[in-house]
Amino acid sequence: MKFGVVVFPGSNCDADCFHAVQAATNEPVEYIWHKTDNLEGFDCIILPGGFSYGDYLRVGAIARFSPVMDAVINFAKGGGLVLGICNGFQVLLEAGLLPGAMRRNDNLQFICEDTFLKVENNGTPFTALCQENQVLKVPVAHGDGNYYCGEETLKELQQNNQVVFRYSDSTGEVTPKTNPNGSIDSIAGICNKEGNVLGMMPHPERCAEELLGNADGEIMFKSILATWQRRVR
Amino acid sequence: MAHQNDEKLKPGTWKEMGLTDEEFQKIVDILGREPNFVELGIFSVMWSEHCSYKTSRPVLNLFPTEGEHILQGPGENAGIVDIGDGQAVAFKMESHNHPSAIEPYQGAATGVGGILRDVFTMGARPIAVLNSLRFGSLESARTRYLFGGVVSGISGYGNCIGVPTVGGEVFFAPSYEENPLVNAMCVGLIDHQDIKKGVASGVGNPVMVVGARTGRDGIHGATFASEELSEESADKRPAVQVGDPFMEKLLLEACLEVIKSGCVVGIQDMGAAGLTSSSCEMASRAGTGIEMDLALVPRREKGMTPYELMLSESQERMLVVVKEGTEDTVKEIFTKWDLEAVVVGQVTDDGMLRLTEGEQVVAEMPAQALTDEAPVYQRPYSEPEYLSEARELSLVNVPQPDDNEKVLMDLLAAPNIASKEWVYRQYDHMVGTNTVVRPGSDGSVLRVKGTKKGIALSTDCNARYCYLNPYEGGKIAVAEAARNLVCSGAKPLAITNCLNFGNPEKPGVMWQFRQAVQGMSEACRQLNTPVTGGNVSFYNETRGTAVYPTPTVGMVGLIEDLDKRCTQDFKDAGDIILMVGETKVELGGSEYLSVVHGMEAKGTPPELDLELEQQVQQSVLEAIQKGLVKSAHDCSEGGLAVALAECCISGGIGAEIYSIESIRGDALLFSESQSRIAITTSENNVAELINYLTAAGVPFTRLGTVGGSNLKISLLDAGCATGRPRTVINLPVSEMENRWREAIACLMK
Amino acid sequence: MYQAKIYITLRKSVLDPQGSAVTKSLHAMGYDNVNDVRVGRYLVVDVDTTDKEAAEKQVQDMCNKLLANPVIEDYTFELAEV
Amino acid sequence: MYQAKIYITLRKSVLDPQGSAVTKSLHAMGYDNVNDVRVGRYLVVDVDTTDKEAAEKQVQDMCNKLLANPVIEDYTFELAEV
Ligand SMILES: Nc1ncnc2c1ncn2[C@@H]1O[C@H](COP(=O)(O)OP(=O)(O)O)[C@@H](O)[C@H]1O
Ligand SMILES: [Mg+2]
Repeated sequence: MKFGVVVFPGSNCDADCFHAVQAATNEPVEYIWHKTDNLEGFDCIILPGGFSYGDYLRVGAIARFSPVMDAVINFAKGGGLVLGICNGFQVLLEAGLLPGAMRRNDNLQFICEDTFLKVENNGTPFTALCQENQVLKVPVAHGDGNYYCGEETLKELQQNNQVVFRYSDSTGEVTPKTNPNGSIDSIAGICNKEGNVLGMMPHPERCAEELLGNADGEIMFKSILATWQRRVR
Repeated sequence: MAHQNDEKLKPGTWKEMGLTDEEFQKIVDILGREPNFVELGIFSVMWSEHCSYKTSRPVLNLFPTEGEHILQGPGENAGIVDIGDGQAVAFKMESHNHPSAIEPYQGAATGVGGILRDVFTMGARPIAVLNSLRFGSLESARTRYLFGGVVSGISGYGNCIGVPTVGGEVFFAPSYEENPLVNAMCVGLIDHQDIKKGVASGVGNPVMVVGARTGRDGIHGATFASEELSEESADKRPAVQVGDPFMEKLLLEACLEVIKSGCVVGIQDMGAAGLTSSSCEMASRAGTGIEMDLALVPRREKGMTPYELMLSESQERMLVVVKEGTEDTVKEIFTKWDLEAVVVGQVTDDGMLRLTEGEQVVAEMPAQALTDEAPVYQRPYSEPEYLSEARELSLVNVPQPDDNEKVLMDLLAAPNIASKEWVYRQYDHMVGTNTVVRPGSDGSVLRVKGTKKGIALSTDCNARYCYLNPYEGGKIAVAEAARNLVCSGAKPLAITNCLNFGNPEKPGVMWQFRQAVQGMSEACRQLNTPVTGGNVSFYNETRGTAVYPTPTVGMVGLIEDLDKRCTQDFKDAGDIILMVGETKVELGGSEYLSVVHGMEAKGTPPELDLELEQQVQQSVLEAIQKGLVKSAHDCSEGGLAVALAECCISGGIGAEIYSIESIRGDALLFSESQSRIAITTSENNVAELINYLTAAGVPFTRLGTVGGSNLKISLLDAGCATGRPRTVINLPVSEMENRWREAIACLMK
Repeated sequence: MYQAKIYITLRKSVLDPQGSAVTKSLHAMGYDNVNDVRVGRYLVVDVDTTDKEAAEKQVQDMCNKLLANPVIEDYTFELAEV
Repeated sequence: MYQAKIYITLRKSVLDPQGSAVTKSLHAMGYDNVNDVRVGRYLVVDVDTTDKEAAEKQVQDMCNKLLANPVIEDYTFELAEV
């Protein structure tokens, strides 16, 4: 299986994703320059974290117009696996591949710390190896992770099981106190209806090795590989 | 080429630019004529204290700068130490105090930007940023504004670039009320063969300006009496620069790529005095000259004069000398990153910095004179008057508290001791996925991918001690930084520093400066951690009074095998707690005196016996490497009781401590005696550890056991060790944790 | 040439974290009589054309595509010949 | 009650990284005829008073003290009775 990590000007978790995918799956990974418009040969595209175009104007807004994004949209429409992490999630929202938008964190500060994620849907290609309601410890690092969507969209997300992660405590309980940034319905990650596009604010690539004190994030990359292997077979 | 037909300088112009009559005469002697306005401006910035170190240089010569690991000492944009396997670490610290006092967000942000450039200009990839901050009391709204702004500026810039901010320190004291200190340190990783220097070698090689366009930012001295600078133009010149971290991220990637390409001969960032200092320093280091056509410099605004172009401090720019014929390759790389790279001149053989505007020469002067012939001043110094009174302290008048639990809780909630999570939570301290030990421990540790190695980092300075005794304080700053690294299992390698002082024209300040540097030098010699560079920031004053002398130390250490790293948190119930070192009645300058008795910076600070310090550090490091130590934490502000509480809080477990009351109880608990490290070991290893420490000849005491959910401290009468212990502290760890963790957040609400 | 002044605000129904923070700060400073501060963006864009209608159409386009996010934001703008 | 619309912009010669990024992006999208985009902030504040002069004075105060950063920003505002 071949992974691709998109590099926008200002991406800064590209190398981290590259490293984590390799460490977790041992599969080939390549960087994809934002000016590319051809994604042939890739099986999973990762939009990494960072500050694409400085996140000027609005997070993810300018990156959405990179040449590579048209290709990513086509790739996603064709059923390809797309994972957007942090800034990558923000770009997916701006590109309309996922519904909703991001606001500043409700305390107006950048927040970098460990959070606990309750896996609300282990039926996606990205969470396939997770147990039902499993809790993962995954750090966040963002200033604009306060997810918002209209009431109807929210209802739809809930009904279609598109809420994949919620911020919880270590036992999986979701309360206002466990919500670090004010996100509506404590949403930390969502997928599209088809389930092949996932966006999440927390950083699984930052916790995919024991040396870093936490390998909980590994399971996501392994899930992607397992799903792909099942599909190919 | 025609020389610009310059009008004669108005008398006194040089004074307004900060040059003395003697300095002006020296310039006339060097040139053999009067300088024109542009030349005078260039001399004035290059000969300013900031660029020339004319006051501090003779004192800085005291620092030891050589050692087996040192690949690059002071004099370049950053120092470099060897970490084996052909790899090295480049690092440097710098101040941005005055800009941060005017505009905390942008001041701090551009401080981070500048120090990052110092490191990647050497060819190193930045892997960590640290910061050392000083503010007035958090009770004041102005301090809260400055503190909040500085932290978000550091976070705004560093997070965007994607270099983790992994540690630092924050200290609050009234002395910094109007003059906060913002020191930033950057650490980069580099392979030996990639090291680049700021040299303009190779006559005929093209000189390129890359990165951001030049604007009218930060050109100092708004009141020049000249035709070229009317009031109107002063209005156009903002005093504060705005940072563009996105531009810097592109510049970082492009510069590293262009250095790898082999096209680069020399490269230097444009920091203070922008194009001026970068060009003449590069020429001077190489013994060459540089000729630039200023008309070619890309600019943000129309109508900029040569003077403005040369003195602008616009951020995110670099000067690069490339091999002749590689210009197009270089341009291609910068274009790939959406950046401009423009050839503006070339290296010459005549040693002159020659500036033209088209065909017209607008300035011409020997490059070496600008950098090396700056005047040097031996300023008078004498012990300041405040000292004798400040040092006066009779402990008889310091009543021992009845309620030690309350004292401990108050200390844990004191901003100088309380958790700094409110700060580092705003910093992305994990990006790069190398942060093995995050902020919150003694030293931060980064792994070196592809090896077993780790790099440990710490910044330290207790300025209260320096105020009361700058010599001891200087020693302690170095020793504490090293101790912090040792606690994480690292061997200290070298330091950088940032020397923040008041007005050096005052003999008292000059005395503090000399004493502190002497103390630091001695500690560096003893601990074998040479100085690889640093920065001096004078004129830090609040209402005419100097801030506490604050010689901040930034230290780098190496862990050969990350499996043998160590952290401060207590690990398992039943582990035995020992303290290496000795506690003495040393309450002078302590946090305890300040918080509990309202005596801010009174008495004599703790003394540091450098030989004992080295012994303690060496034995603890060896014990860690032998696998005999499960946790290690140095005792600093707040003394033993606070250190133990911190070990409990970070481990989420309690401890039971017995200690013989050989000295007064409050000193036992809160004295800040140096050279002490609290360590734990498993029951199984305790005998071996004790044997080892005994053989090493270091003083130590067995304190107690890890376990339970409370920190319980009991004292035994010195006379009859068999008597009944008196429990003076018995506090739930969770309660201590809440106070400690929430204190700063509460004050900032 | 036309200059467009563009005002972008969060929709009324969307909670505005910045606005709430500013309101709180103003209250803390003693300005009790202010309420419901909304914080938005203000852009000034020069459009090089002599045709006002074309300018209008273009600004609208740029807002819809890039400058504003229709999911949470509203915009208005003014055009003036310069 | 008065409503103040406050426009805060970076001073003319202060670097505007956001503006440059937006300009570049608009160019990349084919809007070649736009230039020099400046990005500022736009605040809407309701001030509960019936006295226009008092409202004016208060908004000015609030801008100087909190809403604008006088070191690098300029502001203007409009007041309307609502
Ligand atoms: N300004 C800061 N930025 C980042 N981390 C900080 C800052 N201030 C303190 N810290 C972190 O908080 C922890 C405690 O700091 P400090 O009390 O100064 O430790 P020590 O006394 O061991 O030197 C350290 O890990 C330090 O890196
Ligand atoms: Mg300390």
